[in-house]
Amino acid sequence: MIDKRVDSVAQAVDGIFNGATVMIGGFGEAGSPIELIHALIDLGAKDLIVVNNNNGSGHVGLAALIENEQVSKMICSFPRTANSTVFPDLYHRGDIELELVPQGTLAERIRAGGAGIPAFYTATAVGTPLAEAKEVRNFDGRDYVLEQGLKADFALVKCARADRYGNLVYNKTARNFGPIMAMAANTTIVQTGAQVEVGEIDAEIIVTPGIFVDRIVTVANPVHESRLVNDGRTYP
Amino acid sequence: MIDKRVDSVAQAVDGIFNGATVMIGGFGEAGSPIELIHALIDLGAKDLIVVNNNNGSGHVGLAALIENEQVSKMICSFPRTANSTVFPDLYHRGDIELELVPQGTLAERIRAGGAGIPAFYTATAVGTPLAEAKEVRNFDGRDYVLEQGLKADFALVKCARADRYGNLVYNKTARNFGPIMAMAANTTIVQTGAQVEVGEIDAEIIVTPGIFVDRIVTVANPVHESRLVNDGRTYP
Amino acid sequence: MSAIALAASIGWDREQMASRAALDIPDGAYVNLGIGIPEKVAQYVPEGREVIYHTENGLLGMSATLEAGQEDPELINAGKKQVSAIPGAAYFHHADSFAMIRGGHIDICVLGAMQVSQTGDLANWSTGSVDAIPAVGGAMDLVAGVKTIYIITQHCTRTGEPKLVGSCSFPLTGKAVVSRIFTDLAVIDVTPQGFKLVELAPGVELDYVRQRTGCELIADDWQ
Amino acid sequence: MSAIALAASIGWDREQMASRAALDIPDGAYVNLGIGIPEKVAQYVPEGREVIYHTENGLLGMSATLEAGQEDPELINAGKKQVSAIPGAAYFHHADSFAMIRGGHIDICVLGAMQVSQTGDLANWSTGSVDAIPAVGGAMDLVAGVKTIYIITQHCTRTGEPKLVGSCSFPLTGKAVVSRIFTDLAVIDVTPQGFKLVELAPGVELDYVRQRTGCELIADDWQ
Repeated sequence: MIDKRVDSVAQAVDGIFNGATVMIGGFGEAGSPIELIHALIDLGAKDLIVVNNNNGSGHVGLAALIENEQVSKMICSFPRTANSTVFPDLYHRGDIELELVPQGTLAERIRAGGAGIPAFYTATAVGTPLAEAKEVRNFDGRDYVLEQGLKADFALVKCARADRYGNLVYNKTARNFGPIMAMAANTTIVQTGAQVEVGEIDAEIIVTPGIFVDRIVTVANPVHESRLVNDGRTYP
Repeated sequence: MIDKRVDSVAQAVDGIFNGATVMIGGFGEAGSPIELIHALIDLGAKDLIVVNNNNGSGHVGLAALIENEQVSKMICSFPRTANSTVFPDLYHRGDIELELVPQGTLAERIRAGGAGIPAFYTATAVGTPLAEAKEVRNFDGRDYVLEQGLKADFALVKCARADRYGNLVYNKTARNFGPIMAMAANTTIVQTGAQVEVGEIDAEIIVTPGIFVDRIVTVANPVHESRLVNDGRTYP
Repeated sequence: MSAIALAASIGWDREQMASRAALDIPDGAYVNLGIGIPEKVAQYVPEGREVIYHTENGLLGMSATLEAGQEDPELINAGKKQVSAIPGAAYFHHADSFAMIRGGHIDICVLGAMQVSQTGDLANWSTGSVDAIPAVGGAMDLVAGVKTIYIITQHCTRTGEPKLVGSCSFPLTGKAVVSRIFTDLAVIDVTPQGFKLVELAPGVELDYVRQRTGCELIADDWQ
Repeated sequence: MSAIALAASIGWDREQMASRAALDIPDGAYVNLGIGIPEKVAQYVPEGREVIYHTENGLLGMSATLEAGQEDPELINAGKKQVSAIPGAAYFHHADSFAMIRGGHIDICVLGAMQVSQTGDLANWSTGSVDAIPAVGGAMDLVAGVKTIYIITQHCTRTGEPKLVGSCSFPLTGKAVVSRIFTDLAVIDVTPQGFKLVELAPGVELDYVRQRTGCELIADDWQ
């Protein structure tokens, strides 16, 4: 029987190893799997390469993971957010590496990684510093830069509802990077707001089919990062 | 006001010009926009380059379009179907060109065309006759072949429900090439089984957002190709 | 009173700049609005037009109108502000969202600028300072993928430096991407010949604009 | 009575070949089944296992069981036969479907073959005849993208030619892609050393298989 459910966030993140590449869903706080990130802080895995559009805010979630010095490198498009001080401090000290990727290129690289495309060409960043040292090639009179697919050892993703097969649906703009990160990771770990029976989610509306999901844990009332930040909360 | 609805299939296909590249949705009969194809036969545009996974069957739909000598070239993965005699006859006479593309490469080329990716690498077909004369490149120890994005002047797509913005949902495996062809064409023409009010299709379940759609015509009771073929029907 | 001090009190204010840009967005357009003044454009859609707003974090049919009690921290725009969705909106994932951008499906994008060159180069993501943490977001994807790029910006920086220049000194966001610029002083097109004046803000003189532009400004109809 | 005529009456029949292959598909596997005998594998899932079938035309959770009155010409498999969907199934478009294949997400694919070489090359789409209309479908994508490729095939062609060969004379579908072959006579692995016997069908002698194999067959455990 296929049953990808686990009982706790600790079980969900079990096995994330030192040096792993971890994709973390979310655009700002929307879709941020904050309970899974906190479980990863508890686990203590170090030297992580983290892929996320941003770099967290305040002293909870992704910012707390960075602050706890578990991240050696961030791959992201916008490492500047309101209330973000953790990353800048480490970055200026030279204690964390940054690979800056345009947001659409980041999304497409993740999608390519998940779809078995090792590399593709895009017009984004041509003629800018972010295309320096990259191969540029002309197709039909326009220049494009070669970008490589991006895969991960683990993905941490937040969704709204899931069944035991791992079929997922999301909530509004919390969908963002979740579906493509689920495709691009060897082990995709999902926190869901609710579990439903197999068959309860209409086959026509499933956003992430279960084939892309490995572990599911229910977090019925996830915290909101912005509220934690406003309350001055920290983790651990 | 945005209103992409037109009153007839004739209006829907209006402007398809001689020599146009036309993507036609469907995998076999599932998703085949047969009423739009028949309207294209009535329109009479010639020298079309048609992109479809197959090549139709019997003497209706895509097979009838080919039989009517409106197609100069087919781009497809499987030009052999039960009850398919029209294409083989023309092909053996040298009256139609064939570009044979592996099915997944065809899908990805269409998706790339719609997503602004001029070219990508894939492992499909490496070491086979279909990769001959194509660039092969090694990434991380494995060979991949360079494939180019595919765009079209027009796409003919069949869906289940649509609103005036052009938001679409499909029926089961009739979805197949519809969403990606809608992305890859300059003008996307859709026949829908039913029209609904804007807002009636939940924003979470829309498969093709209206941005990819230009014209919508309602065909409330579309014919099924297999039934027409069984009945020995022809078009025109 | 210096010319620079005057600048704050003449020409269009931020709302007027947004409203002027909105005039150039046709009925039925699919539009992406950058953070800052561009966001305000949505408030000034002329009567009788229907415009669909795209936000690159996965929503087509964004509305800035937010009814009390309807807020959801998971329904936000690219600036991470809470927004709402119109009837007929659609959600999608990030790769699909940028396929809309990169594939040329978005008609118009309105962005802010640090510098625009007379060849349409845009710099709006980095000063190139070694101290600053570089952050690019979706700006490079937008300028590379959207058919028409509009810029809304103050004509000069706070210290009086021209933002419309012969060539950008800041790192580029994209080369030859800008079509039209809406400043507090004027509407200016990027043409093969360089910057070309389209319209002056009420009460603003051509020479006043020229003095504040870092290179030639073609204004044949005004001479 | 010639050996070739005998071939029809000894070894496994089509159902038994499918059922033998099904034994090697583990619980929880995501599996794509080719057209023909491979389709039958779905009927022989051993007790206690749950296997999810993918059909490349856009469905995960396919079932061959078709209840009267539930048929829909728009719910078909890759062979364009009407099928049904299990509870927990999901529909998706063609690019997403082949992302599952190309991205290595499908665990096992079971295909038919015209020829398999001792290095695991597969030919199953074209005889290379100049008269034939070439048709490839998803076969090349499947062999390039799926982690484990199983083949179910008669050991020899109808005219008695071996299908397991030193090197394929027909145009390839993929190079070094086949893991295991289920024939009417035996189960055979492709190993770095070449074909290796795993199991003989009941009543079939090793020499009988060797005579019908176009190259060396390693069978150390049988000697």
